[in-house]
Amino acid sequence: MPNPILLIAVALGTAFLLGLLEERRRRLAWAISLAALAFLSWVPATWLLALATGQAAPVEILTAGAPPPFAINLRLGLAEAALTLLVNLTGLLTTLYLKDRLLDLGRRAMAVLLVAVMALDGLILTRDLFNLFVFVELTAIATAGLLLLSDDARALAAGFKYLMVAQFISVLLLIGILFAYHAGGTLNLDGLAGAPSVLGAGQGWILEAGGGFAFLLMFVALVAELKPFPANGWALDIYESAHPAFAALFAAASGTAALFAVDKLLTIGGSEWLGAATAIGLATFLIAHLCALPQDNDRRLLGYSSVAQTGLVLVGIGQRDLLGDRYFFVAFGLLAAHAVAKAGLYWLSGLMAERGLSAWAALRGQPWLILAFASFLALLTGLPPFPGFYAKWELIHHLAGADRLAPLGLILLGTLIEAGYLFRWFGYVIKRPPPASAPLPCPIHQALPILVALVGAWGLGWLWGELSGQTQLLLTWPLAFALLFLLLEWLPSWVKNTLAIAGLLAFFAATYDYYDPLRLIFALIFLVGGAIILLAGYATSGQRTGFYPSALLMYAGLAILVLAEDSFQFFAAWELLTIGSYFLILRGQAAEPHALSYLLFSLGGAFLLLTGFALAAQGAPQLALADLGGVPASLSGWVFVLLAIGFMTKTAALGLHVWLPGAHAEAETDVSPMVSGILLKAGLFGLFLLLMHLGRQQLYGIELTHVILWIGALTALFGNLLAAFQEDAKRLLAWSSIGQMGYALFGLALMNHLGWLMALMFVINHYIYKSMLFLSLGGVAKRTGTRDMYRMGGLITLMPLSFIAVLIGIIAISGVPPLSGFGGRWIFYNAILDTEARLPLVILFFAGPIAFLYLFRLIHTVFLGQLKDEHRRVREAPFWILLPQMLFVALLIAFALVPGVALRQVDGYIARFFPDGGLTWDGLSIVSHYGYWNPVSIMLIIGVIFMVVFAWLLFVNRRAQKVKQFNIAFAAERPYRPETTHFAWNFFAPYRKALGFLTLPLATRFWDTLADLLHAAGDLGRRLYTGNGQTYAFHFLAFASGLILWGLGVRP
Amino acid sequence: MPNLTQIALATGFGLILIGFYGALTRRSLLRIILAFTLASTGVNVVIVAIGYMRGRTAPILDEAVTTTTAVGRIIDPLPQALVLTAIVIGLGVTALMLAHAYRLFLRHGTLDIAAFRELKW
Amino acid sequence: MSFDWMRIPWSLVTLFIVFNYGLLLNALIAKIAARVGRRHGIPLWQNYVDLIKNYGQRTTISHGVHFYLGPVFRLTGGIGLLLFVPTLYGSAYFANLSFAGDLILALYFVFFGTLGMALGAGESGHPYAALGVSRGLSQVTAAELPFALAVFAVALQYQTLSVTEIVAAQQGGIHHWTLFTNPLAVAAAMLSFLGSMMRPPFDLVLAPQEIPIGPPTEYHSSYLALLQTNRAIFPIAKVVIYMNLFFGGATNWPVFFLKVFLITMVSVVVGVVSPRFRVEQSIRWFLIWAVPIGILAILWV
Amino acid sequence: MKAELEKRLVTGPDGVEFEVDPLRDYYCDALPEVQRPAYLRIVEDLFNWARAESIWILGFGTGCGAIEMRPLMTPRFDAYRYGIQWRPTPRQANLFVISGYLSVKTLKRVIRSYEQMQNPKYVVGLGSCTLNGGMYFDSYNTIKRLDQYLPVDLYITGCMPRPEALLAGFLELKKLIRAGKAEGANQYAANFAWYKANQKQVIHDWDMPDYNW
Repeated sequence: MPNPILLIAVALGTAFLLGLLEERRRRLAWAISLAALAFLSWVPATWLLALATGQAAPVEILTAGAPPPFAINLRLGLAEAALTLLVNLTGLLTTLYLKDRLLDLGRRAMAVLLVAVMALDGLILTRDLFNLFVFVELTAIATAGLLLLSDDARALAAGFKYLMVAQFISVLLLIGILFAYHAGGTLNLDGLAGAPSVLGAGQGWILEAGGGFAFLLMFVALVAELKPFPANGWALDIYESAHPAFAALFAAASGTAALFAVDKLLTIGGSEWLGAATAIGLATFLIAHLCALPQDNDRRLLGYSSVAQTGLVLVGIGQRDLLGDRYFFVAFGLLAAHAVAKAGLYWLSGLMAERGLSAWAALRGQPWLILAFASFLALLTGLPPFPGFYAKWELIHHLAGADRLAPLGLILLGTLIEAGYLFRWFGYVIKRPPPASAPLPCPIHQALPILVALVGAWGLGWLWGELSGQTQLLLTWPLAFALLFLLLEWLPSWVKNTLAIAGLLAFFAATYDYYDPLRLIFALIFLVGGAIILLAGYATSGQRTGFYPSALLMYAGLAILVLAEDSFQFFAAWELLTIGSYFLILRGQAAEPHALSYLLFSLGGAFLLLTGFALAAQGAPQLALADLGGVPASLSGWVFVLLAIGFMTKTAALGLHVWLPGAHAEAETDVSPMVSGILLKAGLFGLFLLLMHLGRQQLYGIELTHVILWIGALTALFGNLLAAFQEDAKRLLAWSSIGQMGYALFGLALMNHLGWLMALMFVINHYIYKSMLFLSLGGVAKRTGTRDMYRMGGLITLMPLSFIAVLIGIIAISGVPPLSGFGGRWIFYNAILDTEARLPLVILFFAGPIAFLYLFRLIHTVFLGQLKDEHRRVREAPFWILLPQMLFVALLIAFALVPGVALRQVDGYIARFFPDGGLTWDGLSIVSHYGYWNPVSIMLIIGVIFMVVFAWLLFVNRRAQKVKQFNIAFAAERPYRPETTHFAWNFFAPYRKALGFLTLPLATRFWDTLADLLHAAGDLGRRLYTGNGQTYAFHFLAFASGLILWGLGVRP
Repeated sequence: MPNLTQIALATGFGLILIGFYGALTRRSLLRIILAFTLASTGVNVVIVAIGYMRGRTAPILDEAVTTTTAVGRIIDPLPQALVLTAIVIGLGVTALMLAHAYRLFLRHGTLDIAAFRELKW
Repeated sequence: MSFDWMRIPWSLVTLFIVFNYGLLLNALIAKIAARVGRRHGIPLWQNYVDLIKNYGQRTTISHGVHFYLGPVFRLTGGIGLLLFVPTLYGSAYFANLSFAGDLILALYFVFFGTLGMALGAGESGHPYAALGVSRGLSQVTAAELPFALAVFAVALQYQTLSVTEIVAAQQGGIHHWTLFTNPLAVAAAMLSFLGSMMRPPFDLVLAPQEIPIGPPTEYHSSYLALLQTNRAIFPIAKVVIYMNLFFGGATNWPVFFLKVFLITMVSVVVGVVSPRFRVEQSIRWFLIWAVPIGILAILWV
Repeated sequence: MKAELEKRLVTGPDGVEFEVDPLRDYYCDALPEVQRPAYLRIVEDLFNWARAESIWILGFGTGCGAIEMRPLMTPRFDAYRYGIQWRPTPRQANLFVISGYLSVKTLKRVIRSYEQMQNPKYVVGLGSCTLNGGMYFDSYNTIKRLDQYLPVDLYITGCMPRPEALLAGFLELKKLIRAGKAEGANQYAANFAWYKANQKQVIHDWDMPDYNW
C-alpha cells in the first residue's frame, strides 16, 4: 500500500520538477502533471478499497518521526481516503479539461494547479491546527492564482475580493489557533478533542481562559470558507467569472476540503456548535436557492446552487450527533452528489458559447449530453436512483425521528425551489431555439471529464443503493429495463416499441401472483393498459429519441409502486414515475411551462409523502406499508393529512389541479392518454392504501375523510363545470379528468364497501374511455392541424372510426345505461344510501348532468355540424392510433356486459375492510342491499327495441335522398360560409351567464402570486451582493460578529 | 504597571483593529493592501506575545543555553516557529494582492474598489 | 336465466295502451290549452291524423347516418323508459321489463333518448339545432338536480331503489303516499317536473318563433312521425315514474289514466299562463327555488 | 356570382392543395323524381284523407295577403279545428300559401323554400296578383302568372280574401287532396325543365343549384 505522505510529496515534487523543464516543452509538462495527478488519484483509490473492505486500518503519518504534540501528524481514514480521491480525481479531470488553456499559459499554471490539489489534500489529511491554517492559506493563494486562468476580465476583481476576505479569515483563524494553543496546550486536533492522546489534556480546555473564544474564532473563520449567507458574495463572483473548469474544481474540491475542515473542527467543539452549524447551513441553503430563482447567467446560477448545496452538507454535518453511524453515509452522499453534479455542470458550461440559460439548447445536438445534463440535475435535486436520494431519505427520517421538523421542512422547501429553477432550465434546454452560433464543439479532452462525471454519477447511485440497506433501485427489473432503453436509442422506433410492449406484458405476467385483487386491477391498468396505449407509438416513424427511456421510466415507477411493500420502495417508485412522466409531458410542442408546473406540484406532493412516511416511521429507516396503521394516535392525524395531500396533488384535487389542464393538453398524441388514463390512478392507488391502513382519522376534531368527501365533490363540480367552457378539445378532456377524479375521490371518502367499489369502477372506466378519447382527439388534431373545436366540424364522414370511438366514449362517461358508465353511477347511488354525509351529495348530483354539457360539445363541434373547407381532404386517423381505440371500444362493451369479471374478486377483497353492504353476484344480475341491476338484459332490451324501431324506420323511409351540408332550411336564403354556420364558439354562453362566477381562476391566481412572491424574494435577496469588495468584507465582519455575539451567549 | 505581555498583546490587537478599520473605510486598493499588512503584523505581534514568559531568554541553543538546561531557561519555542511561517504566508498573500491591484489598474485605470462592480447580483 | 317469455307480449300491450292514451291525452291537453285561449282547439283524433300523414309522406332527405338514427335513439329511449318501469303495481302482466334494472336505470335512461336525438340534430348541420340542444342541456342540468334530490330522499325514506317496493310501501290509503309522508321531496320533484315537460315556462328549447323548433328543425315526414310517436310515449313514461314514486302508483288502468292525466295537468296549468324563461333565468330559478327544497327533503328524511 | 360561391383553391392541414367549388361541394345537385302514390288504392285514400285532415302551412307570407292568414289561428276563426297549423320549417310544411304579389326577388326565396318541402306539397295562390299580375300587371319586378313558375293547386280570389274565404278555400283544397288531384309536386318533377326555364328567365342572379333539396 503506497505511503499516504506521497499525496503531499508527489504533488509538491512534480510542481517543482516542472520548473526544471524548458519553457517550450509545455506538452511534456502537461503530460507530467497529468501523470502525477493520475498517481495522486490512484493512491487514495487503493487505500479506499482496502479500508472499505477492512484489509487495512486508518493510518497515522507522523512527519518528522515524533508523535503528535511534538510534530504534525496526518491521518488517512476511510473519510479522508474518499475525500482525497474526490479532490484528486477532480483535479485530474480539470487539468485534462484545461489542456488548451494550460498549454497557452505554460508550466507555471500547471505548478499552481498541482499546489492547489496538494493544499486541498493537506487540508483533508492534517490533524494539526496550524498546519490546517497553512493549507487554508495555500488554498487561498492557489485559488487567487488559478482565477487568472479565466479569459473573463472580471476574474481579476473577483480574485481581489476573494483575497480581501481570505485576509480576514486568516487573521481570525490565526488568532483563534494561537489562543486555542494557549488554552489547550497543544495544536493537535486529537489532543484538543480530549481524545486519550499523549498529553492527556482533558475536554476541559474549552473552559480554560480564552479557549471558548478561540474556538469561536476558528469556527467563524472555517465556516466563512464554506461561503455562508450573507458572507458569500465573493464566492458567487468567483463562480461567475472563473474558468468553468476551475469553477468545477473550486465547487467540488475546495468545497469538499473546507467542509471536512469544519467537520474536524466540530469534533473538538462540543455539541452546542452543531446547532449553529445547522442554522447557518439551512439559512445559506434556503436563501441561496431563493436568489437562484431570478438568475439568467448559467454560471452564476450554478454558483448559487453550489453555495446552497454546501449549506445542505453543512446541515448534514450539523446533524452528526443525530445521525450517529449513518453520518458518513448521509454527509458524503450529499457531498458526492453535489461535487460530481457541479463539476459536470461546470464542464458542460465550458462548452457553451453564451451565458444565457436558453443558450444551453445547443446541447440538443449531442443526445448523450442531454442525458448527462439530466443526470446531473437529478443528482442535485436528490432524485432516485442517485446518492442524494438515499442520503436525503436517511436525513429526513432521522430528523423526523428526533422531532426536528423545522429543518426537515426547510430542507424539503429548499429542494423544491431548487428543482423549480433547475428543471425550468432543463425545459429551456429541451424546448427553446438553440443559439445561432456554430454547433456545440466537444473535443475529446473536454468530453472525457463529462463522461467520467456521468459514469461517476450512476456509479455512485449504484454504490449508495448498496450501502443504503434499502432495495437497490438500479437492480430492480423495471428500472433496469427502462435504463436499457438509454442504450437502445439508435434502434428505429417500431423495434423499441415492440420491445417496450413485450417488456411490460412480460413483467405483468411474471409478477401476476404477487398482486392481491385490488393491486391486480391497478397493475392491469398500469402495465397491460400501458402496453395497449404504447400501440399508438407505432404511428410515429423515425427514432423518437428520448421517448422510450422516459416512458419506460414512468412505467417502471408504476410497476414498482404496485409491488412496493415498504415506504422506501413506494416513495422511490413515486419519484421515478414523476420524473418519467415529466420528461414525457415535456415532449409536447408548447408543453414547457405546463410540464414544469406538473413537476413542481408532483415533487411538492412527493415531499409531503416523504414527510408523512418519515413521521410514521418514527426514526426507523423505512416503514412497511402494512403497519402504516400502527402509527400512534397523536401522529396518525398528521400522517394522514400529509399523505392525503401528497396523493391528491397527483389526482389533481381542487386547489392542486392547476397543472393538469396544461400538462395533459399540451402533451403529445400518445402521451396524453398515458398521463391522463394511467398516471392519475397512481394517486388513487396511494389513497386506497392510505384509507385501507389508516382508515378514519381525526385532526383537531375534524373528521378527515369528511373533508376529502367535500374536496371530491367540489372537484367533480368545478372539473365538469370548467370542462364545459373550454375551447380546446384536449383541455376539455383534461378538465373532464379532474371532474372524474373528483368522483373517484368522493367514492373513496365514503368509506363503505360500495363507495370503494365505485371508486374502482371509476378507475377502470376512466382509464378506458379517457385514453380512448385522448387518442381519438389526438388523431383528429394530427389530421386537422388544430385542437380548437370551433375550427373543426363535420368530420363524421371523413373520420368515422374516430367518431365511433368518441361516441362510445361519451356514452360511457355520461353514465347512460347500456355502457359501463351506468354501472359506476348505479354503485354510486347504492353507496350514498349508506352514508350519513348528505350535503356533499347535492354538489355531486349537480356535477352529474354537467358532464353532458361538455360531452355533447366535444362530439358536436368536432364531428357534427359544418365541415370546413380546408378539412375536405382530411384522411382517417393513422391505423396505429385507431387500433387502441377499437380495442378500448371492445373493452368498454365487454366491461359493460360482464362487470363481474373485473369486480367480483375485488368485491370480496374489499369485504375484508367493510364486511357489510357488499354486492351479491347471482347469475348475470347484480343485487345490492337496495336495488338490482342486470347489465346483459339491459343491453339486450335496448338492442332489441333499437333494432325494431330502426327496422320500422327503414321500412317506412327507404329512399332518403342524401343531401350535403348547405341543404338546410335557412331563412336568409342560404348559409353564407361553413365557418359562419357552424355553432361551436362559446357553445354554452347562457350557462356562462348563469354560473360564470363559479369559473373564476382563484386557484391559478393563488399559485401564480405565490410563485411571483418567491421570485420577488429572490430578486430582493440577490440585491445584497452589490459587487463592491468592501461591502463583501463588511458582510463577512457582520456575519463574524453576529456569530461571535451568538457564541458568547451560548458558552456557559 | 502592565507587564510586557499585556503591552505586546494590546499593541498587536490595536494594530489588527487599525488594519481592519483601514481595510473597511479606504477606497484605494493600495491603502486596503497596506491595511491588511498592518493587520497581519499585528497578528504576528500577538503570536510572539503569546509565547513570552518573564525572565526567560530566546529559544536558541548555543553554548550559553545548553540542551539540558534549556527547558528552564527559554520561552515557549512553538509560537516563535509559527510566526515565521505566518510572516511568509502574509508576504505571499500581500504580493498576490499587489499583483491583482496592478493588473486591475492596467485594465480599469483606477484603484477605487467601488469601480470593479461588474460582477453583482 | 329465468325469463318468462310472456312478459314481451304483455309489455307490447302496455305499450299499445300507453301509446294511444298518449296521443289522446296530448290532444285533450291541446284542446284544454286552446279553450283557455277561447279557441275551439284541435279535434281529439288530430294526432292520429298527423301521424298517418307524416308516415305517408313520399320523400325524405338524410344528412347522414347519425341524422338518420337520431329519431331511432329518441323512440328507443321513450319505449325503453316506459318498459323499464312497472306501469301497474301488483299485476303480473303489466310489470313490463322492470326486472332489468331499478330506479337508477330509469333515471339515467331518460338521457339515452336525449343524447341520441341531440347527436342526430347536430349532424343535420343546422346551427339552430345545435343552439336548441345547447339550451336544452343547460336547462336540464339545473332541472334534473331537484328531481335527483327528491329521488334520493325517497330512496332514503323507503330504504330501497326498486320501484315496485317503493310503490308497495305507498299502498293502503292515500295517506301513505309519499305526497304526505315526504311532502318536501314531492314539492322539489314537481318543480323539476315543470322543467322537464317542455311547457312554456321552460320550453325555450323548442321556441317556435326564435329557432324554428330547436333540435328537430331538419326532421320531417317519417322521422317526424317517429318523434311524434315518442312524444306520445315519453312524457307518459316520465309521469309514470313520478306517479310510482310520489303518488302511490296505480293498481289498475283507470286509476292509471286518471293519475297520469292529473299529474300532466300540473305542468299544463302552470304552462298555459306563464311566459317563457331565458336559459339563465330558468337555471337561476331552479337553483334558487327548487334546489333548497330538495336539500331540505334530503336532510329532513 | 357572389364571392363566397366562387371556386377557390384551399390548402389542407397536411399541405395538400385542392379546389373547392361551393355549388358542387355544399349543395346536392340531384333532380326531383315523380313519386308514385302507394301501391294499394285503399292505402293511398287513407293517406290522402290524413293529408287532407292535417294541412301544415309553411310560415312564409308574401305580399299583402299574409296579414289575412294570421287571424286564422286566433279564437275567432281557429283553423286548428280543421287540422291546419303553422309549421316554421319548409321541411315539415305541406301547404305553401302565396299570399299576394310575388316580386322576382321573393320568387327566388319562394322557389328555395318550395323545393325544400317534401312530396306531396300543395300551393295555394291568394288574390288576383297571383292569377294575372292583378294591379301590378305592368310592374317590372313582379311575376304575372304564378303557375308558370310553381304548380298551383288552388286559387282563392279576392283582393285579399278575408279569413272566412281562406277557410272556405282550405276546405276546397281538402276536397282536392282527398280526391287525389293535388299532385303539384309530381307535376313539378315531371316538367321540371319547363318550370326551371321560366324561373331562370325571370331570375337573373341565379346562383343556386337547379333543385334546392
